[in-house]
Amino acid sequence: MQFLANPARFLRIANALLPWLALITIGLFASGLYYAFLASPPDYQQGDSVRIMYIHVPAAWMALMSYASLAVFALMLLVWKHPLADVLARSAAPIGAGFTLIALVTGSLWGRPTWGTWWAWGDARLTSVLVLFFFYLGHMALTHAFDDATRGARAAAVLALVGVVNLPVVKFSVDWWSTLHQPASISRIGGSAIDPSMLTPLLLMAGAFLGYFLCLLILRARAELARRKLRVLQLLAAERG
Amino acid sequence: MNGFALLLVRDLRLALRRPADAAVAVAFFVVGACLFPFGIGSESQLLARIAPGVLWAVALLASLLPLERLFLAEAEDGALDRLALSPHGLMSLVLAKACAQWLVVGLPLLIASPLVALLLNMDVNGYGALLAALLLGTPTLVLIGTVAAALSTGARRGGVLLALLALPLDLPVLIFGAAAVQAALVGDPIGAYLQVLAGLLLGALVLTPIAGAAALKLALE
Amino acid sequence: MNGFALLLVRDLRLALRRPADAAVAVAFFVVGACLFPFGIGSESQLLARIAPGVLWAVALLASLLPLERLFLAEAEDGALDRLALSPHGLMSLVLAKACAQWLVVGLPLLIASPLVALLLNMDVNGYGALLAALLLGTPTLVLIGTVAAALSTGARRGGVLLALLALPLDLPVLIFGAAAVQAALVGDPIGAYLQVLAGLLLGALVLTPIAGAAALKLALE
Amino acid sequence: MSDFIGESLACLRGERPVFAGLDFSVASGGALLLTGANGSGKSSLLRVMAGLLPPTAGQIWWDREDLAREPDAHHARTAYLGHLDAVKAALTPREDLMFWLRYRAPHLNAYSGRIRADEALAWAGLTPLADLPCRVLSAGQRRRLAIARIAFDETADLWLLDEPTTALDANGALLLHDRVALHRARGGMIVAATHQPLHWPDAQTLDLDVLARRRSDAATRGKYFDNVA
Amino acid sequence: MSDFIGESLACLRGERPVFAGLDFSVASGGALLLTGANGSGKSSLLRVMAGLLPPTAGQIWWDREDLAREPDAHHARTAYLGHLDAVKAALTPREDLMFWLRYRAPHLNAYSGRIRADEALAWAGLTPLADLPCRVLSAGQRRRLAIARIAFDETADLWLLDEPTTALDANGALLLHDRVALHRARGGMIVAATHQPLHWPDAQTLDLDVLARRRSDAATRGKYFDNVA
Ligand code: HEM
Ligand SMILES: Nc1ncnc2c1ncn2[C@@H]1O[C@H](COP(=O)(O)OP(=O)(O)OP(=O)(O)O)[C@@H](O)[C@H]1O
Ligand SMILES: Nc1ncnc2c1ncn2[C@@H]1O[C@H](COP(=O)(O)OP(=O)(O)OP(=O)(O)O)[C@@H](O)[C@H]1O
Ligand SMILES: [Mg+2]
Ligand SMILES: [Mg+2]
Repeated sequence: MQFLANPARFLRIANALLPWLALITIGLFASGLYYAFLASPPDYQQGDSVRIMYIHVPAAWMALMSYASLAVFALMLLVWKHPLADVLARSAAPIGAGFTLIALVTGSLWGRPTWGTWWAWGDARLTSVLVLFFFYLGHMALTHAFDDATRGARAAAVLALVGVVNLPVVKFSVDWWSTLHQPASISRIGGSAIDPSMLTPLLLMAGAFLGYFLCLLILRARAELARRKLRVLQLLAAERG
Repeated sequence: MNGFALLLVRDLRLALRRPADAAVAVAFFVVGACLFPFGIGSESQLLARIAPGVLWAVALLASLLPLERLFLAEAEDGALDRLALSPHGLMSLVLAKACAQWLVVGLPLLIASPLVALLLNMDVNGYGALLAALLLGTPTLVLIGTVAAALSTGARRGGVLLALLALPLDLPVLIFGAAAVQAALVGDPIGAYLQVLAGLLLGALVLTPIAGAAALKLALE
Repeated sequence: MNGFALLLVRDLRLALRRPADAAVAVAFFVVGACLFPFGIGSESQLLARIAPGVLWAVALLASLLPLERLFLAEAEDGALDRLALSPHGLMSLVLAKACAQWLVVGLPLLIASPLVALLLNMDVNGYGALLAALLLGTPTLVLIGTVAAALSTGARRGGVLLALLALPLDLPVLIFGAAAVQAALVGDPIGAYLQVLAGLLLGALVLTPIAGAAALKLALE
Repeated sequence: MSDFIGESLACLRGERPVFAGLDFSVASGGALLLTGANGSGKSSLLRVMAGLLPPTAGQIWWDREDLAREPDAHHARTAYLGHLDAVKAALTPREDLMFWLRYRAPHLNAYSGRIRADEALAWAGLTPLADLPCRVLSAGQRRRLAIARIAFDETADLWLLDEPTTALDANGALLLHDRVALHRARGGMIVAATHQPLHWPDAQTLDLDVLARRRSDAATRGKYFDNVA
Repeated sequence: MSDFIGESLACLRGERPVFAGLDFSVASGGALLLTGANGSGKSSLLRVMAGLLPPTAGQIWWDREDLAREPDAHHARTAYLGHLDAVKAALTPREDLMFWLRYRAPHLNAYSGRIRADEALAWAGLTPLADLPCRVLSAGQRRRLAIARIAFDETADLWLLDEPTTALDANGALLLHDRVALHRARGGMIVAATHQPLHWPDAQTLDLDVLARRRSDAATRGKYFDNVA
């Protein structure tokens, strides 16, 4: 971790990585979408609406994953004072919020045909994901709420760590309370209970989402670093008069 | 440029320097509205019934919260004294502040309101009435809040006092605003309600500068 | 006397020097709850149904309002620096602030809640559960709000940001609190709900000083 | 040639008498220094002179025109520097100056206002910081900004300065000194409260401690009580 | 005999370098005056010394103990006077002093704290105002109150004073002078930022302007830049 502490080195590695990552992501998306919408069977109960799953489930996983990464960045910032943690957290939060929004929208689109309702307020899974979305919003608001950027980053890091309590609630709400939402069938201990013809596109799409997340993260971090450099140059120029 | 325009530009600049600010007021609107379904439970039938009331109540609170520092921030850093010592007078100061506040907070609320209505399961045929009523109602809320902010600046008590002063005055707006949406939902005509809201807005526009300037004068001493 | 007690006494004195403050928070609670009969129309059947949810939602918002200046007032006049430079550490500071806040705002809310329940037509057999749930829930709301206040100290638009940060964390309290009252109204046992509320309170008591102190340290620089 | 005169002014703050029976007069080009111990009423007197705080007794005239009759005209010609600097953290020094200069002088447009602001920034030594947010300014830099607003405001005939050299370094105090001389040469008036010697030529001094002693006379006290009860 | 030493300290504020390569040392009974133009970094250095602002580079030692390791102990022995006075409008000066004296010195009980507070009030000349709310205090009276909290705090070994004579009249400055001498005679240390001459005997002076010139060296600049990009 410490060897990435120098922003210049991080940029070198990230720049080298980015084209390959982008290629892999495009490939995964292409094959995943092909299997998901053309080469996989419709569900015997749900018909074609099951295809929402190939967006919904990876998006939901990524929503959780992004938040976990946000928490790791927060630890890096507060405990290890890693100079890149701030940049990464700032870059990851909006992406995670986007995934959460996708999970919410696709879930609610899916809920209409399967449960007969767009949204159920009493459902623990649904509401805890909404709370997750609020945490992302709070994180973004806090990051930008201070005149001093470093202060915003640290305050947001404290919030990110506090919000971790919500992650297990999202994950296990289906087991702890009776919900409309179905319990884990793929990512559960003791093997998956899903047909391979559905599992393949799902995993491909999950990989594509992950690659997409990493590409965006690198792009945003790169832009943020450039912005910083520009600010320092402006400040130095200002000082020289 | 006259004092009104200069102040408006300055306040907008202060607000827009951080676009996050307006976003945060809207976020409070959305999140605050979600509280009620959480508390009440998920019977969508019930929710839809109370949606207009909840929407208006939360819009009111969201528009109140950021008002607190409208004049207090100017008083605390000494800017209010200097704004008063100018050729422009306190009335244009009050109006400029209210305008900037509506542009920064009221307008985004208006834009976000369909989303909240959706979250609350409101019927689609109420949306038009909702937007019209909010368009007429939110400026009144902001104007009333501006007077309350001026009054509470003198008292240096801030937030809660402001709410207490503004709430009773806001009630008519709330009642007619919610009634307009309710009427639209059941298919009644809403013209009369909108007229009342427009009348309230006009009254607020006339009275706010006078009352606000008088209140600010107290805050100066 | 230790630092905690000294601070508590000072804060209570500051608050009680202006008894209006506590009164005003309660008034917001009452007036805010009254908005609903106005907004919804006073069909007592519907009102009674939504009473627990509305009560909790408004109590939550009322407890949020005065939190904004909890640390901001100290930071703005330079007292926070000096409070930090002491043998006591920031954790006792955070806890003392939260305690004072609960005594000044939470307790009066609790006392006023039967009145609001009455205004909302709530059935009498829910009153006991309401009081018990508020007794366990309001301290948690205040503790969470204290962390949010510490985080938003020095931010622009503190109040709205604070609300945005505290609301999602407050949701479980709201949900279980309202559910407890709802259960009591239909005659179900409420022990499980109260246990969850007590658990949340315990968790908040443990985490608040840590998170709050970390947040305050940032506000010092 | 205008003049600014106060007669038998009294001031109550929060029901406590601060001064009573105070007279002052400043002519065109004149400077009046208010001195006196802490709490003797210098800041209160400045606020009274600005028309921000109504005096409890007595009158103030500007060119024989009673101030209480024409408060707005007096506000337009008075520039006031208080203990606080009124600097907004999010605006840049240039924006701050442009706003205040134009707010006080409606004849300035965006272009001439900007030129004037740049002049003021250069004077205050803030040009290198002109486009940074004001939150980064140090105490003295803020004070310089607050003074620059007044020093480059041509509409103000009367400057009221409350301890202007607070937080200023030696160079800052010199800058102020020069600008004050210029303002007076143009026929402007200045009243300043101060604890530091300011060395302004031909400045009169009004010592509020002397007045305070007078106030504590039994006679004054009796008079004060007469007015109150 | 304790000593307080800083070595090659650097400070960044809002991404801007304020000072770098700064060394200082104060011994028991010593006084260090920070001078320098507006914006040279005096206030920032005081906050670094208080442990309120972590330095970007360098170390600070108290009796050879690294400050970063024991922040709480340092907080307990440091008294800090900033640009702001931290006076609550609703409390009375007596309540204010009793709270702050007891908050810093846990051994004081209500009775001894009150005696100490009365002593401090008499010293500051605030006894007549002791039971009025602080909002009626003038700028100088507030400053006196803020100084009294430190001047009568026996637990503080290190006083950090940011322009302590701001708003004080001549008498107030004298009072401070005496108290500073007493503190030093007891073995206490003082660091003060100032624009006014303070005339403290045997005080060392650290001029930040000299450092600023060093900072603008290309070498320093290059080093700073490496860390950022
Ligand atoms: C707005 C509503 C919805 C939200 C917020 C939501 C949220 C989530 C989340 C967060 C996950 C990941 C959980 C984990 O990793 O364990 C997930 C997984 C899943 N969701 Fe949803 N969901 C919604 C609606 C639906 C609907 C309507 C269906 C289908 C009937 C559905 C089917 C699934 C399936 C099959 C999984 C994968 C479970 C697994 O094996 O891990 N969801 N959802
Ligand atoms: N919070 C901050 N964020 C960014 N920069 C700051 C901040 N505070 C101060 N600075 C900058 O750091 C430099 C040093 O400021 P500091 O307040 O330490 O100066 P000072 O020597 O105390 O000046 P003065 O004599 O005016 O009080 C200044 O140029 C200022 O612009
Ligand atoms: N808002 C107020 N309400 C009541 N009394 C006040 C108020 N402001 C000041 N006073 C009192 O009026 C007296 C004069 O205060 P003022 O601020 O005018 O003094 P000053 O001469 O400016 O003192 P300093 O040199 O300390 O700035 C003081 O004794 C003060 O206690
Ligand atoms: Mg004064
Ligand atoms: Mg300074």
